[in-house]
Amino acid sequence: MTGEREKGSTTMAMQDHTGLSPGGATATATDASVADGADGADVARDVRLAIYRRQMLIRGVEKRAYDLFLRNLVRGTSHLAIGQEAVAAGFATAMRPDDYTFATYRGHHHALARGAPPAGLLAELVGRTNGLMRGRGGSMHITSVAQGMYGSYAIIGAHLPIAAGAAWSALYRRSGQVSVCFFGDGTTNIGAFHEALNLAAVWKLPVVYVCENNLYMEYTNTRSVTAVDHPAADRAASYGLERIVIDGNDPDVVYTTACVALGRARAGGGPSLVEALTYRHGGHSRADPGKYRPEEEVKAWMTRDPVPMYRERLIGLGVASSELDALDQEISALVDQATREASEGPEPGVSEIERDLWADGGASWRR
Amino acid sequence: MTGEREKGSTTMAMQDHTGLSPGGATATATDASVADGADGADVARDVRLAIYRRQMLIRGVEKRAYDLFLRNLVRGTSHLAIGQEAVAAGFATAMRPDDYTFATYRGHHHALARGAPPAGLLAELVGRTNGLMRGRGGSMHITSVAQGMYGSYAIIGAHLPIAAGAAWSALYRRSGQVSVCFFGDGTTNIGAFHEALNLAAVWKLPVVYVCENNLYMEYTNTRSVTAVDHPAADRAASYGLERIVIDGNDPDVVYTTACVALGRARAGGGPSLVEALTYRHGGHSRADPGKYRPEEEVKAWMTRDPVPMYRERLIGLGVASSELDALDQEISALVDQATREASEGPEPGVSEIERDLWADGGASWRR
Amino acid sequence: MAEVTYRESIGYGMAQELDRDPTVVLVGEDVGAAGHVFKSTVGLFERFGPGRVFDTPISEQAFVGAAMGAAMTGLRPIVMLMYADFFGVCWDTVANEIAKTRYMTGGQVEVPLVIQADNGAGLRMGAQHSQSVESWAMAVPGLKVAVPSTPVDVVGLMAAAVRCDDPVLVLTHKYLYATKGEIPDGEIVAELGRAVVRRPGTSATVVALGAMVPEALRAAELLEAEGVSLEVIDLRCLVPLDVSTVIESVARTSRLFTVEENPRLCGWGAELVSIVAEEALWSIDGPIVRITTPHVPVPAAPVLEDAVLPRAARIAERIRAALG
Amino acid sequence: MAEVTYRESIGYGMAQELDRDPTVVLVGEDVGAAGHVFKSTVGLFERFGPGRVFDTPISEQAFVGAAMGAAMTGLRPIVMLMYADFFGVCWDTVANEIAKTRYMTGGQVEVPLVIQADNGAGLRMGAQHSQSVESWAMAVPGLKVAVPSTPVDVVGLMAAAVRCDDPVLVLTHKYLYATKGEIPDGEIVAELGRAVVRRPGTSATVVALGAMVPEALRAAELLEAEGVSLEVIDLRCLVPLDVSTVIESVARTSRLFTVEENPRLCGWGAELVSIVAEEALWSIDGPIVRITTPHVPVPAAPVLEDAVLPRAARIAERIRAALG
Ligand SMILES: Cc1ncc(C[n+]2csc(CCOP(=O)(O)OP(=O)(O)O)c2C)c(N)n1
Ligand SMILES: Cc1ncc(C[n+]2csc(CCOP(=O)(O)OP(=O)(O)O)c2C)c(N)n1
Ligand SMILES: [Mg+2]
Ligand SMILES: [Mg+2]
Repeated sequence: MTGEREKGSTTMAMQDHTGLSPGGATATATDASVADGADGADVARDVRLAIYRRQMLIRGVEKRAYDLFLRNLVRGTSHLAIGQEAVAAGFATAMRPDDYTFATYRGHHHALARGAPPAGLLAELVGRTNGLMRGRGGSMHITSVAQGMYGSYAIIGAHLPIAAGAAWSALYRRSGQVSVCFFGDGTTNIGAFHEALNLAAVWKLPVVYVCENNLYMEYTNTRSVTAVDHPAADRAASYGLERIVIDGNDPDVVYTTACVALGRARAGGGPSLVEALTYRHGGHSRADPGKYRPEEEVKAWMTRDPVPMYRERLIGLGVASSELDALDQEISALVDQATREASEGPEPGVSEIERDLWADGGASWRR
Repeated sequence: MTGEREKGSTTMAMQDHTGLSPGGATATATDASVADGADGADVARDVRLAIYRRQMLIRGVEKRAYDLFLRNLVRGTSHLAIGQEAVAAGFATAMRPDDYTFATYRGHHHALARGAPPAGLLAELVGRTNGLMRGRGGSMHITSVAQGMYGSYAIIGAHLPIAAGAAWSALYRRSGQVSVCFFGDGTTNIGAFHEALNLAAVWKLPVVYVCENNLYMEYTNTRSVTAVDHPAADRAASYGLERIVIDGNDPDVVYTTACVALGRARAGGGPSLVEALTYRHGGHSRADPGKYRPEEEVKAWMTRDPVPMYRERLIGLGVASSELDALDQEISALVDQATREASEGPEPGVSEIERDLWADGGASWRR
Repeated sequence: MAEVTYRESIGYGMAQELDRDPTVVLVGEDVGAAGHVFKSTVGLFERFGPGRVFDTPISEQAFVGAAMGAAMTGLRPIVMLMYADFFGVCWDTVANEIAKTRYMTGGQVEVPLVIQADNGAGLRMGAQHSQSVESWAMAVPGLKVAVPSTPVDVVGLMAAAVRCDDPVLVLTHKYLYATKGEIPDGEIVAELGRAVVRRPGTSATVVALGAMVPEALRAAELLEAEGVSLEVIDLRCLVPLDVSTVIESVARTSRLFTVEENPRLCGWGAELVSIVAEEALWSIDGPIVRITTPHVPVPAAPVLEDAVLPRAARIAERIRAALG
Repeated sequence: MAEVTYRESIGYGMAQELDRDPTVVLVGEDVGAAGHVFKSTVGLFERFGPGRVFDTPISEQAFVGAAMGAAMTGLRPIVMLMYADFFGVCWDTVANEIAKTRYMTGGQVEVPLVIQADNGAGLRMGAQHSQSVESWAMAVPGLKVAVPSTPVDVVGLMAAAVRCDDPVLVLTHKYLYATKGEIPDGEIVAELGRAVVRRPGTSATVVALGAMVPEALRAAELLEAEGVSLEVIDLRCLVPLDVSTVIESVARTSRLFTVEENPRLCGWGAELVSIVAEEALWSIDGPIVRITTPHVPVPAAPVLEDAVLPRAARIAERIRAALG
């Protein structure tokens, strides 16, 4: 195998912008035995702080993104993950720096959790050249290969096979990498879900499929158009997989589940399908007030907001609130700094248009 | 609803070319209670004779089709159902004349079982104007709307949603019709399978999905690329459906299963998914000698050939062999006659090319 | 007479047909109580109820395929696909099944359905939610394609599509959704395959479609001041294609320009230019120029998106240079 | 030097690349022990083993998508899609994902994969197994498209495709599978985007592709007797498109014909004609004529299929009439 083609198969090049030292938590993460009960009881303190930090960072950046909409600086659409931080934080903390993440248009949280630079993310949202994709992709396509964030995909289902392919490549290269693929409850009814799960199972691929079940597709309750109660887990048997439903708002549970699934994948045990129950606090996308949701449901879930819940837990476990306050302030400064960098980025020049369609850097289709 | 649009919703126009009087068997077929045990024990004598006749007709026409290949009169490809007669005969005998059949490129048996004219079928194979589709479609697209044969589809999976749509239409029109959709084991891994089953379940559509599990896709054993042992039945739970695996070479079992599923659909009980185990005697298509199959496997299945097996059963049940002989001869004459008609049909004229692309009868794309 | 937005005209046109013909049903994601992602069906669910308006799972193959099966057996479904980019996930159903079935079955089966999709760019949606895919459909025999540029044409072409016994794609352009237009009282039905001269002129013929029609008209205004008189034709349908209106115009102006939002290669403009180059070459008195999006995906950043799309200034500039 | 059939050349070309580069893998339905439905990979499984040659379930979205993911992360998959019509079931993957990802990600991600498919008509396979879909791909920015007409070009273009860091569709034409050609010893690598003049001539330029190349050459022979000297260009690739070879030829002959198997509307011929009508109009001395399949699905009956496809006699007749 030629070295230059081994994209992402080396951890050297990884630059993590979460502010966490990569590998700190990973030591635990790769030890699958830790998490066998998947009840989150045994998570180490430094892991918990890493998770906390990731959650706070996501919440901070997503709220900032929302402010930028309101100020009409983010055009187009945007799908925030406020309320769904625990899934991203729990998984990313358990992943190896060179593992792959594949996400949907609702993908900011996963990019941030993997360590993608917040300034680059915000700059992408406001369409600047210092955006992660130079302004070319926008909110729905956040990609940051340097941190293993292999993209956000805006057509429902499309990335499930692609994630399987990254896992296939990892297996082929014996790199020990795992591919983790996040998607929504509504996505379980599209054909690509079925095809990808079957292929992953048959080829025993090191891929973890994670359904973030936030109960809704766009404005429709997924249960009303799905034949089973648990859109992902109740289908696991179709692929010879274990049925796994977890509390997606409890980052410790997510983390320990992730450790097991990642460990199994790395050990040659093949794919997993995890259904994580969670909730988005806002509407589907920027324009949506989310009125179709019963008030009680929203209320009930708001009391289970993973961010304050986790803070309480850490304090209960003896972490000083001053330590968390310091972290919060650090993150808040980081978000402000990222916002500044983003808004100071240059608008892309028109020459950008004919760039990077092809490997030669250009976009010519003729000779 | 305007009368002229109620295609296929009336039984008046149905012309059955099986030589059976439509409705004879149907009286039993619509009585779901008959078949509750699905063991075939209670099938009435006239029903059995109808099944026998259908099996013989299919076998006769398919063998003739094979002869026509060998004589190089059928060009292109062709996928025979020799060995799979019981599924078609059992189902068609249980169906109401106005029910819908949707099949794959391996669809001759279903067309014949529903009563499509054998001459029209053979003429289509040899590309004549008296072909069912005027020579336009060929072997893989046999369609005969007059008998409820709503088409044969050559792209894997495509017809499963279409069959759901016919069921949706039947439900909308409150016509009491059921849509029956046949497909292979290999088809269970494509996305359209998953999408159609979920939609059918959610909308409680009167559709019966029948997987003819003949163990192989083209030249690959389906089990080797499928995550579960029973490619259809082991996935029924994903759609909230009952797990049903039957002996697809026992037409009585097929018939009684069909009665239950059709009865459920007509009673508003929604879709069923039936996995019928069967075997094709030949290769996948005309060119394939089927060498990839273990000799023992082929032998074992040949001893379970539904055609002689059923004859034995009928004789065991007291049907005079002379009665069956007479039937056989009648069918054999019918097949000869069909062959003559087919080969005497005119070759299509070039004017056929620009016909029937549009409802106005023509193919013009401009003005 | 009512003034409605282009966005509202979509539901307006559907309501007219749902009202008229009980075999018409409406189906798609969030088309029911939610009133569609673009709010184009607001009120239809309340008016026609769950027996006529069907919400679906995210399963384009399933519901487009189901619409086909329903159309084969007595209904006239209107499918709302949402973003036109989603033709990708059901392209087999559209291109291989819906388009070919009547022909393949020797005319036995008909598929009278309508697929409406939200086509085109301009809303900063990025490469997977901004495509103009009308030429994908035009390249497949068996599909009719309507692309209205005004609210009244949305209503009229929707009616024509629903009443047509062939499958018709109605591609509404989401950049136009906020624009407004008058809709006369009474039943509105247009004819498929009739282009319209939106502005008569003598210097050159400019053929445009969908959201490019207002851009071409603005370009014509810009050039008017310079004494250049553009005839602007709104094609309205790609199949059937109103070749005669274009050729008749070119015979008078002797120059032809197309304004296409689709990426450069193999668009409808290429087809039209080729027809003229075969059938009316001697009418032509100078290079035939297609003004298109460059052959790249649609970028997300506003400045980039604005730069790739043909806009009045670029259109005017290109025509000026060519006539120069 | 070996004489191989076009069918064999597919596996021959793949073997050369599998041999050379361990990151190359082969994937598709029945590509392993079965040697592919068209027997084009016979022997590869035996030679390279199950670690390099992967059989798949019938799940085009899954395995084309997986190939994309693998290409993004260090492999160079060759996907065998089988019939080109099956692009329908994975069109989203091809057109929305594979084609757009490099551009959308600002160049972060590359997708060096090859999709080989069995394209075209002539084998009496009916409408869903006979399509020529090269123009579908040409219309989507981000895909390269090669369409070889000879065994040596199959090998050379396959090699070029595998070595290219962009996604390339290699559309082999199944009507040619039984034809034979010489393959020189040693490594064979062609260049993407180079047309070749297969026969020089002076009366008119005829541009053809894939299975239409031999038909155009036969038509040229037919007309030679009548003193008409056709220059026949084999385009070989649609993207990149070798415009200069065509324009240079037209500058000499002043007449242009295209011979396309695809249905009439929006084919590659329309694109080529439009380019010439803009950039080389003054070279042209008479109507530009596209000879295509009529805009209908491919019918199954031999007499009908033969009648729709451009064959030498029809090509010659049409050119004769046009040159008049
Ligand atoms: C193939 C396709 N169909 C429809 C859409 C439009 N769409 C975008 S997001 C969405 C809802 C997805 O729901 P879910 O999978 O639950 O993810 P969530 O947004 O809740 O995270 C839909 C229908 C799409 N992008 N792609
Ligand atoms: C989308 C698609 N992929 C591949 C094929 C090629 N193909 C035709 S038949 C077949 C095997 C189907 O196997 P199965 O579903 O078991 O049906 P059987 O032929 O055994 O009746 C394949 C792969 C196709 N027609 N469509
Ligand atoms: Mg959701
Ligand atoms: Mg099979």
